[in-house]
Amino acid sequence: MTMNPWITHLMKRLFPPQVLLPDIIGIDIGLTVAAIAAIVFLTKTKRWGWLWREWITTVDHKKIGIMYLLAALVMLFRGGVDALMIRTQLIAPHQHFMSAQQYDEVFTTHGTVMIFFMAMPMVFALFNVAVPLMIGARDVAFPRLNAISFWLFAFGAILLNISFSIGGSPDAGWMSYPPYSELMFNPGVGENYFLLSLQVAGIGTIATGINFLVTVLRLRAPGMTLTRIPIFAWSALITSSLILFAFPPLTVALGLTMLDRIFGASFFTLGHQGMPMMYANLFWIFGHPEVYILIMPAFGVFSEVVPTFSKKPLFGYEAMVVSLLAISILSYGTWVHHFFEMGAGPGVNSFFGLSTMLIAIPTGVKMFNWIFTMWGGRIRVSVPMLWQLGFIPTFVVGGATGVMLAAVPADYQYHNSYFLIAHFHNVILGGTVFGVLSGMYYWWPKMFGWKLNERQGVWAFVFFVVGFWLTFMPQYFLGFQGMTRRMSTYPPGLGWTALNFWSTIGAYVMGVGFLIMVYNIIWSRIHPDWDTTGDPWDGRTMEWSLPSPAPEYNFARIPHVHSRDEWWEMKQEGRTDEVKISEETVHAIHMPRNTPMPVLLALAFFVGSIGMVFEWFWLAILGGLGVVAALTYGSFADYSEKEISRDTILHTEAQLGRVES
Amino acid sequence: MSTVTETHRSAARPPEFEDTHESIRILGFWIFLTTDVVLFGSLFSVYAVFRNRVALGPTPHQLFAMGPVLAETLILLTSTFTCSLSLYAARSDKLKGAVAWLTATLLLGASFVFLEIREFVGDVRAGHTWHQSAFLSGFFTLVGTHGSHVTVGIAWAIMLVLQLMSRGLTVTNRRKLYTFTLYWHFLDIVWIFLFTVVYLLGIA
Amino acid sequence: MDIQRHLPPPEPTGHGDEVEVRILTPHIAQPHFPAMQVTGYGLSLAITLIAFAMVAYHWMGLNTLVTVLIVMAFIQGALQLGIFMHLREAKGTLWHLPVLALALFIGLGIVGFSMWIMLFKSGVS
Amino acid sequence: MILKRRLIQPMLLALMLGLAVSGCGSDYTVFHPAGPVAQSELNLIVLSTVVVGIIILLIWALWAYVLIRFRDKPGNKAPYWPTWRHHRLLEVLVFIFPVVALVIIAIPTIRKTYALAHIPSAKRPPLVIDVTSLDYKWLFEYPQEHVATVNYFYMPVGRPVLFELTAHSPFGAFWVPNLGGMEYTMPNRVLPLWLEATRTGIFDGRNANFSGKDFWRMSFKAHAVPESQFQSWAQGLRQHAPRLTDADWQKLQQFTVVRASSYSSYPSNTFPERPTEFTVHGLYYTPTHKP
Repeated sequence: MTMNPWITHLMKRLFPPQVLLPDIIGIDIGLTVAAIAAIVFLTKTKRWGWLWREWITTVDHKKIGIMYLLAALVMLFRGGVDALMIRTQLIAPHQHFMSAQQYDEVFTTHGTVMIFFMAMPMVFALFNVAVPLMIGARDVAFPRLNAISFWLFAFGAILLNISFSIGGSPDAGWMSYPPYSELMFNPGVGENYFLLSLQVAGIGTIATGINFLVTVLRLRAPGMTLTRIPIFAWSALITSSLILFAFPPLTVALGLTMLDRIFGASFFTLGHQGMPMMYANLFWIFGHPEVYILIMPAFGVFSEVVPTFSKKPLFGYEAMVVSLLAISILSYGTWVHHFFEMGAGPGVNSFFGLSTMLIAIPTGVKMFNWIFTMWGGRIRVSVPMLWQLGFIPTFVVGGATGVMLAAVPADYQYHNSYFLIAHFHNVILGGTVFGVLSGMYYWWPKMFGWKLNERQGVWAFVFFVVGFWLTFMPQYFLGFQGMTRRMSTYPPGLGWTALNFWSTIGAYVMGVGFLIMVYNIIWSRIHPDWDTTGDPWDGRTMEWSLPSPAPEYNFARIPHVHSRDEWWEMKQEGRTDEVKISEETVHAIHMPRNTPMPVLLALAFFVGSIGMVFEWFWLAILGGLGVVAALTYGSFADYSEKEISRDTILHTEAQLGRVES
Repeated sequence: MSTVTETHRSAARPPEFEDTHESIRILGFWIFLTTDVVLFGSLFSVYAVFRNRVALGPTPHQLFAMGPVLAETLILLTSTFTCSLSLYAARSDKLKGAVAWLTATLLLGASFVFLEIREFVGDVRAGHTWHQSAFLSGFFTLVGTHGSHVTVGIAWAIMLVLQLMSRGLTVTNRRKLYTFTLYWHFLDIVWIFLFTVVYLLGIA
Repeated sequence: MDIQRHLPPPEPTGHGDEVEVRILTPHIAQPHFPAMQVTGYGLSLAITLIAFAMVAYHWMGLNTLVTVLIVMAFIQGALQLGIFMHLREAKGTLWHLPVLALALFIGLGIVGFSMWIMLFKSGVS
Repeated sequence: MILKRRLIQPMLLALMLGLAVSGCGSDYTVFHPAGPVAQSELNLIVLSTVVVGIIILLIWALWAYVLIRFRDKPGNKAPYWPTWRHHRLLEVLVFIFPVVALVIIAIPTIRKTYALAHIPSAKRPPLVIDVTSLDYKWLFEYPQEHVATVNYFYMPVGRPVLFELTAHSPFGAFWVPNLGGMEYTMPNRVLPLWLEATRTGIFDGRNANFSGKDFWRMSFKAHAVPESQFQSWAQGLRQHAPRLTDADWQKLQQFTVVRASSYSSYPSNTFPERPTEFTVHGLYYTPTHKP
């Protein structure tokens, strides 16, 4: 009997009214059914061991890349459904498709999921898949750390995503400005979920940054000097360094908010002279480099895709590298443009307005360089190139409106309006998402060994791009009409109705594009178009010299690199046989063993985070002890690596036709 | 084991860098430290901005007692000295010396943490919790983050001592000791700035 | 040996970066007496005590004092980096140097800019 | 060719639709300034739009041209330069081009940023309105006239108004697009913003920063009226409107949406400590706050 009130209390905490809406319960049931089906399937086909050995405990960068990609696609779906719900709500004035509370939750998770759990893993997927292969490495610098990063990301994503059925979603926007995100205005566990999930994923992200920075700096094949690595590897290098210095301020901003909420500190509170604006400051010290963390890899992808499909070397390699470096440095000095309206004064505003505009210069240089790369080439419009061709006209609009936003007094009129919404979707969708999708289609054969169907890919692209323009062009005009972001609905008579209507239609068109893409993937899996050569696009860089998918050890023999587009030069000079091995040249290869430590460590973080979310400190301490235990195990464990013998390598390579006779 | 020692004696390079993979790990650890630089930079910025926001709580002047802080500083400076001697001993292939100096380091670190906790407990007993003002929040968090870093360092040192005693000066253990000294010296640098910016300028 | 060796055999790096970035070549030495360490310890003790004395006995005006103290903190930090942290040791290129420099630049930038922004020099009028 | 049409046509169509369904009617509040601040901001918007528009068109044209000319199709007579990777002059040009465009935008940007931070000295001394954003309502207090209003305010035409903005709630952002751009309202902080109406009218104002579930209803009306009418309005409030008591103030703190209302006086403690230095040329707001 004494247990009863305790259980009631627990149930109330786990299932507050906001998670007991019929649609959420419906989704819960659907997910439960899907999970049971997956478990039954795995048990029936006896694949648990396979799943554990081949995927969950893997430290192979290629497999980790694939897992990142799949997770990112699932999150793209989740964030996309959120977007469609938002647009459905706004299709006409005074709609009550959702309550205001639910709308707040949906736009918050839309932003959070899309930035942190869709775009970031998509980028890491491409890094993992392509970078080691491009620079002639056997793996990343720290394979176990790489697995830790992935699992921290994955559990962070799970943490955020369970919030909508257990405890309640965050509802303070993806920036979560205090004091609205403080306990006084935002009781409940939603904000805790936000803080903890980003914190957990953020640790993994910093680890990834360290990993790829060291990988590109230290694991390049002999002869591959920094002036010879592909631009995508450069973009990985620079993105990593951005991550290193952008994420700690986020860690601090989230951490201090957590101290406020859970441990009663007074950083950003209304009372005790807290200063909420400091959060905005710290958040955007992270937030601005973050958008360049997202866009630089896209620039890198395009710098690979354009030369390949134009049959020409990249125009102005040095300028491309210098502009990447310039963008990365400048991006640390522009964050105030996210709050020109917070009264920092004309001196500060002018400084940051100017620094923001300066970024347009290197970006503009890149745009022209891609066009000049195509100039005098032979452009094949395959799907990866198609995304790039959609990118140029789209991104230039986003970049241009970015310059408009940097004009400080003009920004006083744009800020927080739909003009801003249109702008950043223009750069993030038109830049990052087009970029990573281009990269996905481009490296897909390298990941899986089969190509995605071209025709369906074209259709997916067309729907996506048309939907994109239809969604976001009207939003620029909505901004001029004074419509502000995050309004859960709006009254009629302000002239907003027609534009909102078209915007919603566009969003659905984009949704169709995404469905076609999913269909494309599934159809191509069932009817695989095998890539037997390893070089389906007539590529230029080292990853195309390998079979698709690359064997576990990547390179049977680490190549010696002599020029920038090494594989292309080899093909031109008829030296492609150099990649073949013979009995004399092959050596045994040592590779790290799989280990369950990463997933267990991330699990411990997850358990501890749940404890923090619900303020069950015993559980948080338990999770913390788990983290310590996993780390201790990791420190004392004997990581003797496994050896892949000469015979195995010879056998594998012979099957791929890569042994000299 | 023995081959490593011999190559070390003849080579110009210290043993931590002989092995390619271990040298890569040292680079990775350096990079990790640079992220910590920015982390502490952010916390310092919070403290600097919040310094005058004392609300009804004490000002820095009223809060700080310099005696214990000076003691903490001297202890930490000594500990980084013993820490560097531990690496020196390891490089001279003196396992016992390395372990002894490392133990001294972790004991000094523990006494530092003890003094700091005592200071905090005293403040809280006097009613100056971090709830009281933004300044106190910034102060406790900045100093506390450093303190928790030191605590992690102590746990790490304990494990390192155990590994050194059980496995000796292997290539891996040399690298671990090297990265540990990097970490410890880095914490000392952070403390120097804490001591200056928080305490000295607080009572100046 | 309990370490991984899935990397190419340790031939002298092979990237040619030493040639590219001459300033980032490592320098390594292990003397017979830890003279550097002892000197560093002595110096840091001295600087700390002087700084403390300056505050305790009010040797100068507040503004000068702040500047001097911060300069002294930087000197002491540099001492630690140079003497204890073996800043110029590495294999291949000293890649941690540019990264560290960038981190210091950004860390100081965060402190400086945040203070500037939070001054709220909102002239109106 | 087919592909290109697939790409471009829908894009143009979408653009034209966007323009066609709306036109440039009076709903475009930003395009219909009613005062010098909004006018000056609009001028900058137009200038920057034109400059970046030229760049956009140039890149689109280049892109389309390259795409058509250098397609990999049989019988394409366009030159093929498989090794062309440098052109010094071109690389300098693509660098200089954006620099020039940015200079054109940057110079007026900085001048206006400084100009808008001060009320021009030739103007009459400003009317001061203290604005507090509360949860889902706006409180306007007139320290000179000693009256207060909720969710609407009157301002005289032709006289600058100094809004002193603060919040007793999460961040808000005070925005009247017809009069000029926005400024955040923040707890523990008073921020200044000056606006002026040069024609009479009733303008929509809105909270532009998300602050809770009913934030979308936080709109207010700004009435710009001739000076004489403004004075008589204030006079009328002082004589006929109820007082804003402490109890009323407490009531305003609750999470509610209320209708517009007026008060003949208000308690002295509703607004944070007033900035003390006040000069026409440089009002520097020192951080002020009550513990």
